[in-house]
Amino acid sequence: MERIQTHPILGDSPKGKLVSFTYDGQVLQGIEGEPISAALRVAGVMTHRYTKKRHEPRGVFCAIGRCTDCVMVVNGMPNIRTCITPLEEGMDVRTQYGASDKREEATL
Amino acid sequence: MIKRYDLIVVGAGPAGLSAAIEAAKNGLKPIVFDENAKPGGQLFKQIHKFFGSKEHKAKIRGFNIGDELLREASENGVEVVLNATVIGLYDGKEVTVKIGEEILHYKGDSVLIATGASENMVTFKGWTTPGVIGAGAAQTMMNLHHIKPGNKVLMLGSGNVGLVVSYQLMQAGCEVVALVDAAPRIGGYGVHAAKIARCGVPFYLSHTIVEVTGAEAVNGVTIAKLDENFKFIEGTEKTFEVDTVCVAVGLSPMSQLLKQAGCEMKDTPGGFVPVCDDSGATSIPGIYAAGDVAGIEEASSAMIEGRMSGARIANYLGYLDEDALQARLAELEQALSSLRKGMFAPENRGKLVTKTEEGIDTSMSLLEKGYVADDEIEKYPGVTKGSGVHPVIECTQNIPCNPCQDACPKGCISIGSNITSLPVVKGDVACIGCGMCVASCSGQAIFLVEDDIGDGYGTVTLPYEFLPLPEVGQKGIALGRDGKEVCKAEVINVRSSTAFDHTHLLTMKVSTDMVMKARFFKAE
Amino acid sequence: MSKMTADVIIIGGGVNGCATAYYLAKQGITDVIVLEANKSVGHGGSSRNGGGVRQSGRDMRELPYAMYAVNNMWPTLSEELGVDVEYYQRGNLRLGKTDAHIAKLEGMASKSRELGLNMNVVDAKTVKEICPYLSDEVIGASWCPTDGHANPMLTTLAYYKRALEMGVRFFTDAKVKKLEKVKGKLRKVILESGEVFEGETIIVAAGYESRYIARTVGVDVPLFKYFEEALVTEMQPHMFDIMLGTADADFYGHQAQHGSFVFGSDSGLEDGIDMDIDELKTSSLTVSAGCRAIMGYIPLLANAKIVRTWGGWIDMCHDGVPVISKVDEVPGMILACGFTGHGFGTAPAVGLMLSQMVMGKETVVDISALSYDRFKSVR
Amino acid sequence: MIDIQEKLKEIGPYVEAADDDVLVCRCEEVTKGEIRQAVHAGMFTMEEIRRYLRSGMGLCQGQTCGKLVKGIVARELKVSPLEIEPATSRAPMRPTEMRIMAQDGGGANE
Repeated sequence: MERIQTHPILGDSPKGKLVSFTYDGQVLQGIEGEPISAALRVAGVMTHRYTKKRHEPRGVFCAIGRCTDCVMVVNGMPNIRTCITPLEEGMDVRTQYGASDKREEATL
Repeated sequence: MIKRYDLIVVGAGPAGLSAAIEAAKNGLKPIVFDENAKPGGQLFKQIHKFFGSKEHKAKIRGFNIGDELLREASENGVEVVLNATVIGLYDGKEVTVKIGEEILHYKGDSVLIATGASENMVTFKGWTTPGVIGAGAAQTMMNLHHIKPGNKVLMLGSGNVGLVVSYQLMQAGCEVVALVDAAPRIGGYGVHAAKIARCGVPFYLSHTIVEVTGAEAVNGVTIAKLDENFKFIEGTEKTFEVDTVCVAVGLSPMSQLLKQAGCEMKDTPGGFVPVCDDSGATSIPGIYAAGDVAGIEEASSAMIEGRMSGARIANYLGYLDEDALQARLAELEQALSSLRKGMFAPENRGKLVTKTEEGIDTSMSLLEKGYVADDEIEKYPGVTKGSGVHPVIECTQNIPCNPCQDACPKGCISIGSNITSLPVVKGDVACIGCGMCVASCSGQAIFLVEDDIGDGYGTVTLPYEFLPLPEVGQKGIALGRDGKEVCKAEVINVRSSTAFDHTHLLTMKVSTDMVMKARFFKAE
Repeated sequence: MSKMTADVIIIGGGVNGCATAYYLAKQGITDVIVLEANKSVGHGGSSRNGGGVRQSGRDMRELPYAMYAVNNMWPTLSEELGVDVEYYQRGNLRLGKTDAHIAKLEGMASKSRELGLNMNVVDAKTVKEICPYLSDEVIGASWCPTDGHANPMLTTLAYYKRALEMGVRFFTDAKVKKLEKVKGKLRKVILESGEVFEGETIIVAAGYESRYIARTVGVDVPLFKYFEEALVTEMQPHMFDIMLGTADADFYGHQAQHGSFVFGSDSGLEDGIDMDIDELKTSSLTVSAGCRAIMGYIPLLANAKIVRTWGGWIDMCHDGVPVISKVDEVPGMILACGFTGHGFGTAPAVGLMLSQMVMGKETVVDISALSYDRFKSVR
Repeated sequence: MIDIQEKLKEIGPYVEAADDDVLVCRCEEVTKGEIRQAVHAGMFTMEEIRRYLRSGMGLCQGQTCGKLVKGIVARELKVSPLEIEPATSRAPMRPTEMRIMAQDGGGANE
């Protein structure tokens, strides 16, 4: 999905500082301080994790930190709610499988 | 030492901030905690103009009301702590708050819970697929984080949230392919529905989602019609190619803290709420609740409820005497009760109101399709004919709102003392075509019409809040209330003004016989 | 409504009550009624404990039946009940950080060994081999390889479900007000709501509230109530299956099959709690104290997030072991209470033995030391 | 007082439904069918359902599914959802890291 450059009511979207981060090892860019999930959506990433039991994909659902469906492994820590965690330069963001970034975890 | 305050407010939304302001004005020292990085609660996602009257901040956009509240809070010395998550409410009115990397303990002589609401959900096949989101999520993405939630969206839910967010999605540049609701009638304000319908969004009432498809992300959605028992009728399936499905099926109070604290609770059709009096006092002395957490309503009501709780708390702690409290409560009560009047009053929830207060039949087309039919519109007192330019007010439901009556410098428009009355256009006063009424209408239901400008043409001036803004001379198609093509149209004037607050007045030239049908402009 | 008389009435739908009902039914006695005061079965300690299935550290009066349960019942329980009760028999480490801790653990281990339990004190290196995730500050631990843990909520509900299927009648929201004798024999159970149940044998297995109930027929058990709290983390990658405790008793717990960690802990201020038995409010201090204790032994859990905390009342018995006994002067009455916070792991054995007592059979293990009349003045 | 056996008879046996496979609790991946079957196994309260199936016990603590589960249980028991008591609310209201939870100064701020 794309960023809204100019909005009829809100005007020009604020220009933030671009930072780089990795998503499953791939270098992406986002705006510093925006939720990790926003940067991912702009990059077209919809699936944040695969569930433990049914191995189904999940992504952003509530976008306000309530439903916890958008959790990923961030800087090595699992279960990070990407919709409310601000993006920082150099962040290591990984798809979560079950409770870890190891694909096997979701198939145990 | 545990930090102690006169008043601890949990939630810096409209209710919490209003309560803290009212308390601070009476001399209390309140502290407000909010888990978000920005205060204002949902106000900052609400980019539409509010309904009500001046005292309810009508015709001001939600986020601007939020800014006003923040200013007022800071002027009155309210301490607002952000990124501060209250994780527990314990005996002795103690809260534990996660701030940064630690947990702090605070005690309040009073505690006000104003944590708002969370979205309800419905299940359907595929509802966990990435791309199915809450309407609140869509609002958060587009209005706070400035990203499009999706390109093609189907909205489930025709309450005010579903309607308002659908419109916002279009403002953000997304295509809304359909608005679907299992109920047989639209739940939200007719004016909200009408402004989507005239853009061409189809409404599917008595329909719901059968299935969302897509292995890794949404790629389609199938809906079907429901019978009286809410079972799918075979053969009525319709499939849409979408990348996003947005769910707006109501809100539930986030009352967990009150429950944890042991406040007496009651389960209601509107959610699990604390048992409390009119000013939000719960069963535990010193613990109060205001806003959506005490029962779902609009932000305008939440602000008044917050003020009432703030005054009540000031009295509880001896800052405000009983007489002064009663006087203040009476004043606020009046403001609140006017918001709870009309067709959407709490007692009318779920009911079909068949006639307006004026005795005019309710438009079933509006309730079932999202627009008033062409042959119904002239029944309403705001829809008049006249020579020369004149307002046509397509306001057909009794809702608490009256900015239009103050907007007209000539006094053309009258609502009277009953805030829910339908606006009446006075025939004997000359309209100067200034358009203030058009921009003032939160429901975007006012148009300026001039039947005859010569050569068989007339003009229609309509409120326009999309980008790109059409230019003078641009040719296109006029759409009717139902969003279908009516005739050719040409933009002959575009007016923008600070006073209009981002609502542009677009005047299009259409053939005279279409001036009462053409209600939207679509560029070619 | 079904009839309100039964061969056996069990007061208390906790794990012991449900297990007793199940074992009675299994032996053919299905005319059984279970009365649960709360709307939910297992509302009390049965669903609030840390899930330990432990023999180590037990009093010699209860160790034999704790071992009986571990040797003969727990390993096949899931299969028997048709519900996975998540039983893991991977051992229990009780951790020590000081010489005094180790001395305490030595004492416990040697006593247990005398009764035939395999329990030893192991050094830091062995501890690390058993569980590599522990802090370097741990200098040793007691190790009982046959201990384990199970899911207390599932175990309780599994007994309930099976007993229901076998015809046992359960009444919830059925709070007992008093008992009444008829012609010298215990017969009636009268609810707060006024309903009257009648039974040949009446088992009181109602946690601390057993005391209030037994008193109505002149029997008093020296119990006191003690509030303890527990916490659970979000799902974590799998780390270990053992049960953990400490010599200092500052926390205990395990990683559940689900991946979450369940720990019990305290703030040290529990003795001062002034709260009604019907209330289950946690303190604002305990969870933080618990986290400090846990991280002191398992530093790797620092980033694990707590999702929920809860508390429950423990029916502490004056001498630390339960009362499981018939009451001579009130014929027809059996008491099963005062489990002192460690009744979950023994519930299968206790349920079985209570069923045997009802049927007039000899219990699988001699429990005469747990008689209700053992309390004597000491001066 | 609730007579569980009587109530089980009243509600009749569990009958499979077409949408039994739909997830209700997103966090713990509990389906509608599992919830319906649990009711017929005697789990009548939100507390029992939670403990038996883990619905509402995951990361979000039932914030998304609480009302949905209540509705399913009520329908199965043939009562109004208002008669089903919601599950308990417990601190912390948001998942909180142990290392942060540990930093409370023992309750003595400053």
